[in-house]
Amino acid sequence: MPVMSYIQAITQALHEEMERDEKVFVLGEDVGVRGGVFRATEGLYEKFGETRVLDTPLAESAIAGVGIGSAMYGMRPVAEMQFADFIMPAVNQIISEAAKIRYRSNNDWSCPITIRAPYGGGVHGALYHSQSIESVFANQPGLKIVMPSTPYDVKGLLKASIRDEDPVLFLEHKRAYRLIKGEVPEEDYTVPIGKADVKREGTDITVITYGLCVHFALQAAEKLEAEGIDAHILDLRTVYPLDKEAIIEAASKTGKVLLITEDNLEGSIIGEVSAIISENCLFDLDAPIKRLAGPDVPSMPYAPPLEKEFMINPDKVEHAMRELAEF
Amino acid sequence: MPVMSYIQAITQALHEEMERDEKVFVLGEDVGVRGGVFRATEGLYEKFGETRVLDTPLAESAIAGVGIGSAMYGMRPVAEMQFADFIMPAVNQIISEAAKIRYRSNNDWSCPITIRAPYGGGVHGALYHSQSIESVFANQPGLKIVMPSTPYDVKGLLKASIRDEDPVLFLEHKRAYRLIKGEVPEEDYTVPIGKADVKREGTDITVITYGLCVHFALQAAEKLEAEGIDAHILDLRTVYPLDKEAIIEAASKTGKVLLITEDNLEGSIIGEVSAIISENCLFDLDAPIKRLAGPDVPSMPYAPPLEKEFMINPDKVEHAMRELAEF
Amino acid sequence: MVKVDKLNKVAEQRHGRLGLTDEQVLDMYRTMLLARRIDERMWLLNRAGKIPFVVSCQGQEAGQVGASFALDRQKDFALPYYRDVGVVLAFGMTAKDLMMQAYAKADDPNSGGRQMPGHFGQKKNRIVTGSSPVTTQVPHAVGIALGAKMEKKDFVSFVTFGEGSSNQGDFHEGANFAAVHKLPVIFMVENNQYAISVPLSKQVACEKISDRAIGYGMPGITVDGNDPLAVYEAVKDARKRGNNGEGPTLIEVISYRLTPHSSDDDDRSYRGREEVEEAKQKDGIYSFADYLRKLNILTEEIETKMEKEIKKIIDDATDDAENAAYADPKSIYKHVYAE
Amino acid sequence: MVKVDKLNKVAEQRHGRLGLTDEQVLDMYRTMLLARRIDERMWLLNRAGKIPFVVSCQGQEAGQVGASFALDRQKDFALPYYRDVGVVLAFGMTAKDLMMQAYAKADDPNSGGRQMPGHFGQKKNRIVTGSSPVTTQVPHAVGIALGAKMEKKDFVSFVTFGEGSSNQGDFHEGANFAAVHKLPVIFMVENNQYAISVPLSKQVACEKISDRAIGYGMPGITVDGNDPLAVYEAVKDARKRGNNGEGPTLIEVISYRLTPHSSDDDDRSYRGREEVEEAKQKDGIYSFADYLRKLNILTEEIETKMEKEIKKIIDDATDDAENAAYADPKSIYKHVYAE
Ligand SMILES: Cc1ncc(C[n+]2csc(CCOP(=O)(O)OP(=O)(O)O)c2C)c(N)n1
Ligand SMILES: Cc1ncc(C[n+]2csc(CCOP(=O)(O)OP(=O)(O)O)c2C)c(N)n1
Ligand SMILES: [Mg+2]
Ligand SMILES: [Mg+2]
Repeated sequence: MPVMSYIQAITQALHEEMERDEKVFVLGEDVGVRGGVFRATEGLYEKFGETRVLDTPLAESAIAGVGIGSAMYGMRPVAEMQFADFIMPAVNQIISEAAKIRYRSNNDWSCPITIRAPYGGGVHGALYHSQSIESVFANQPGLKIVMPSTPYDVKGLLKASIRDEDPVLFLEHKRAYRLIKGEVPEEDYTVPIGKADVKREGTDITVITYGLCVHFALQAAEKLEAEGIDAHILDLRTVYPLDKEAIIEAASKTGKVLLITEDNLEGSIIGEVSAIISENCLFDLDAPIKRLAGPDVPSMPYAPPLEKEFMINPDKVEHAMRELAEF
Repeated sequence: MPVMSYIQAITQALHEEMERDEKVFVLGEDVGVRGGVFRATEGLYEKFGETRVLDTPLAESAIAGVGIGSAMYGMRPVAEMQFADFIMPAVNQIISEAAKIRYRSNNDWSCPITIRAPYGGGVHGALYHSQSIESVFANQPGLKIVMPSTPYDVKGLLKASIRDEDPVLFLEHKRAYRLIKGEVPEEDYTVPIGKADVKREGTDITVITYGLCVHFALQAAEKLEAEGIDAHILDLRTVYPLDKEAIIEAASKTGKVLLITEDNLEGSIIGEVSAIISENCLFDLDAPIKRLAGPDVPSMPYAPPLEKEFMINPDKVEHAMRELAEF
Repeated sequence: MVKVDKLNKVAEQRHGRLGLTDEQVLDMYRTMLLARRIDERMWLLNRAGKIPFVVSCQGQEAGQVGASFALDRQKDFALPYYRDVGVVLAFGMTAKDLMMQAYAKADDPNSGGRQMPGHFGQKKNRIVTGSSPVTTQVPHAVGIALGAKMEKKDFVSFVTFGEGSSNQGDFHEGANFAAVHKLPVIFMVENNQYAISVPLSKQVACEKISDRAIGYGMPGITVDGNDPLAVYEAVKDARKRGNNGEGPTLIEVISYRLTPHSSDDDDRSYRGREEVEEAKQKDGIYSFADYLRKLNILTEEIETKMEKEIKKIIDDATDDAENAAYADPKSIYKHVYAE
Repeated sequence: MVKVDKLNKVAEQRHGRLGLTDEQVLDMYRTMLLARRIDERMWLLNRAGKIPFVVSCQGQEAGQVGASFALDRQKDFALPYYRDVGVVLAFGMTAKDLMMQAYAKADDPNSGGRQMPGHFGQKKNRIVTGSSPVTTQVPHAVGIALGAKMEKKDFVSFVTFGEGSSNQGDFHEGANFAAVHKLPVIFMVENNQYAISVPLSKQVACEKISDRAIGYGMPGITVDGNDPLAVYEAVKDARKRGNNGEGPTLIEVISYRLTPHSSDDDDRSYRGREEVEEAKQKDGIYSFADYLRKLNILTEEIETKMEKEIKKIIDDATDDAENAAYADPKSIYKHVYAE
């Protein structure tokens, strides 16, 4: 299988979906001639032309709203928010509109839009180019939120999102773009939205996380193996709605659970994961449900030592995993 | 002590704060001559004139954003969102701006704004006049979210919010406006933001909730008392940042915890409450942490029987409390 | 006789010149009247405690119907706002549909009783589902027009909203997007002078809402909303431009909100009765009836019959809706996602 | 000699007529040049791997400085956007402050190293803290002007943003609010023809961004951003109107972004070199220098001295910043709320 980077998997998925279905199109700021500020849409403009790869005015509510309108009409828009931090002006369109169109019309209308946005820190992007924004949207029935960690999942989930009959917020970890590489099959495939994935089987402790932190946990698990600590790692992949069965199964398996997010701790989606566990398998637990997250400060600062203090990294993860194992 | 309604406590708090400090002013849609669509600002226009009681154009991002600018300058704006559901166009101003101004400027600037919004269901308001919107904002360090349940708390917390040096989202349960009455002292007082309050002492089960559901729980507790079930009821009052100590204390006290919110279950703020409990006092628990919430559908429908199916009510609460006590 | 004939000719030139037959203008009038009578009935039902909520079209029917008749109602997409009873009737919604909505019954085609009255949507008639937060439909209309452009279809999308709502960011962003991409959208502002209690002078400082068009590089026009033919003409022109690839148009239609904002409002606290009475004198339904009467298109006989028919339709619709079932409470768990 | 004198007089009338002394225009030039030289140094430092990021003012200094000098820099509030090095220097920020910011050191007055370069804020100079999401500062400026009106103070608030950013809803909502309430705000669009890679023609379809003013009922004017005196005059007029209770003004300043969008951008993929070269010929710094030279206000001697002084200031600032400390990592937990 060919090996490619996380961002290449995105570009390829877009390319193939646009070839497969001419209702699929891309819109956003600088997605055309420039191929996106991260180059996620590179080559699409040249291949599919400016009617299917639209450079929009600088207006996120319109990017979402026009996308939503086109989706109601029957197109398959893939809207790009240049940075997830800049999705905020589009919240009304996403929460009040996209998420509620099917429900409010009693299934008469629907809104199959995919909204892509690069999120996450560790790129010296400071407060407004580093945020995790999923929790703003992770309480909106009608919406799905996908946050893949590997190129394989990226490609399969992006295709599934584009083909999905409902709105999907597809969040890409921007630090993973070029850092994370992996095997991706040549043939067409999708990965089901709503299903978590065991990224490592283990028996001593359970780590539940998503995005870049999956890789931190996998690295830490390698190290801890030498110490005789065998970690079970569940990658949520879809953070809304959560895969309850998979969470309960993973938590029950070892009885010791560590939840990790790069987001600020309080109100992050791992609170919900914790609640699911203690509602459903409390008596299987041998230790308090531990959480590792960013601190409760607005977002990570720019200065490198300050950013480092904020960001989750393999060392912090390893430390937390060892502590839990030793509980 | 005089008895007044929940909404009268709001009007009185606004009135007194405007009298106390001439930097305090009110802005929003129809807050002037009309006195607000719910009459929360009744009489203020007549008393303080149109420069301090501003009818704004129909534009929530500007209501928030202009308020924020005036707060940075040194005023004490109290901005009204006509319905909490319509706060969505202002999310960017609230999350990207208000919440981050102090932090991003390293304490050079600050933003003492209060944003009031009526939320909650049970008023035949359908999808867009019934929502609980706190979870959209309950992951934003720099912001505080207050959701009082009684006229006493309303008045004391609204005054505290206006006097607070940081942005406060003040959410008022619109069904409580005229339904809930209570004693309110004549003299000036505040209630501290960030502190939960035990609304009933008990020994058998702990109920943690906020807003209108506090009253449902109190009613149910009365009934259950006859059956020998003694409920401890904690009113969160501030849902962000949460009062961890009070939560841990209340949960530990009985070892059986029921969390209630009117919001959709998944991703609601009670998930965080649950996570705090199982992180800090898991071994004090005698039962799984139970949650009672609205179903995971976009919001409550308009037709009365459908709305009823969605809404939390005293019966549902009583049932859940009994079930937990019997665990 | 000669005199009448002459008058007839002079007057006829107005709708005839616009390419409208006598039958069509009578149909326009009937649709306006139906909208008004339904609305009036809603208030009665509300005051009788039968339905919890009404939000009115009264005073805006002429503009709504004039505009709709200028569209291709077999092709074009309508994105109405909550007052557009005239638009949705013209696009094929029935009195019964509207009563089902008012009573929030399962057979409400808009939402099956999930949404409040005035939240229209009916796919078979290309009436696009709407919500409560104002102006969100503006970018949707642009997106639908983008679909037309991408798929090389010759429909336009027609979106309406109040003048107060034209101050929302979504109006600006949507209008600009449509203009840059030259999309076939007709933006129609129904300027009824109030946003709930806020008069026009506290909403905007511009002379005309249509003055905003130049800032997007599109034509802007202001027309009398009590004159359905003037609105018809403006929308017809705009539709032609849209179809020709010349992009969007902003049309401001001046009217007056004859009722309180909704059944929950009391407008006496913020506007004088004289002002309302004065506006009632200019009611487009009456002046259009006059026009048709002068042309002998609307005879006494036709009028009586029309009123009777409309009454019967509304009576039947009301009965049907009153006797219809609510949706099953358990149905609230349905249609969150595709099933 | 006579010839020179004549030229001198004719030319002098320009700034003299505007009430500017020779000293003041020289100060304007010095500020423009300082902004440019700082920016150039930033790029060198970036390419040398010393600082991670630059976002440039190059091509916009003339407009920025011309505007700032028309304000009362002891009273007025500035809400600059990320390119406004010229504005913040004029308002009292120093080269050292800017270097501290570029190096993200604890002594950065804007944010103590928390924010990226170009995110200005310094309360003592009434430079209001800004963020990355564009255009959010527009309603803030309106709110500050509301403060002026409520407290009967005679300052104005001055806010800038790119032409691309004028397509955000916050521009529309803020402008309309200011106009309705007749607030002393100066909205200055720095139209540099690009929003990252998107050329003006794909951002808007209007002829001038200032055409948007009429839709808010405020004056709108377009001026040459390479001519600091023209911008000075426009802002001076706008300030007078604001102070007189006549409300806000929209000023569009036409310039060209001479550098790529930022140090992370490569503009060769979306615009030709000839276009950039052509724009460089019109650089306002050079033409203003010419003007001052012709008037003998800028002599060779002054120029040499000025460049030398500026170089020294920047060298020192760079050294200071390079040797300064980062904030304590544990400081990230501070200032979330008032302490
Ligand atoms: C975003 C948003 N804010 C507030 C409201 C509450 N609201 C409903 S209608 C209305 C006034 C609308 O005025 P206008 O646009 O002029 O329409 P009209 O009702 O006059 O036809 C307001 C403030 C809303 N529905 N949506
Ligand atoms: C809300 C938001 N969306 C996207 C961005 C990313 N972004 C930064 S600058 C920029 C272009 C701005 O163009 P313009 O307003 O013309 O200013 P210029 O950079 O040309 O001076 C974009 C898209 C942002 N900062 N904020
Ligand atoms: Mg109106
Ligand atoms: Mg630009």
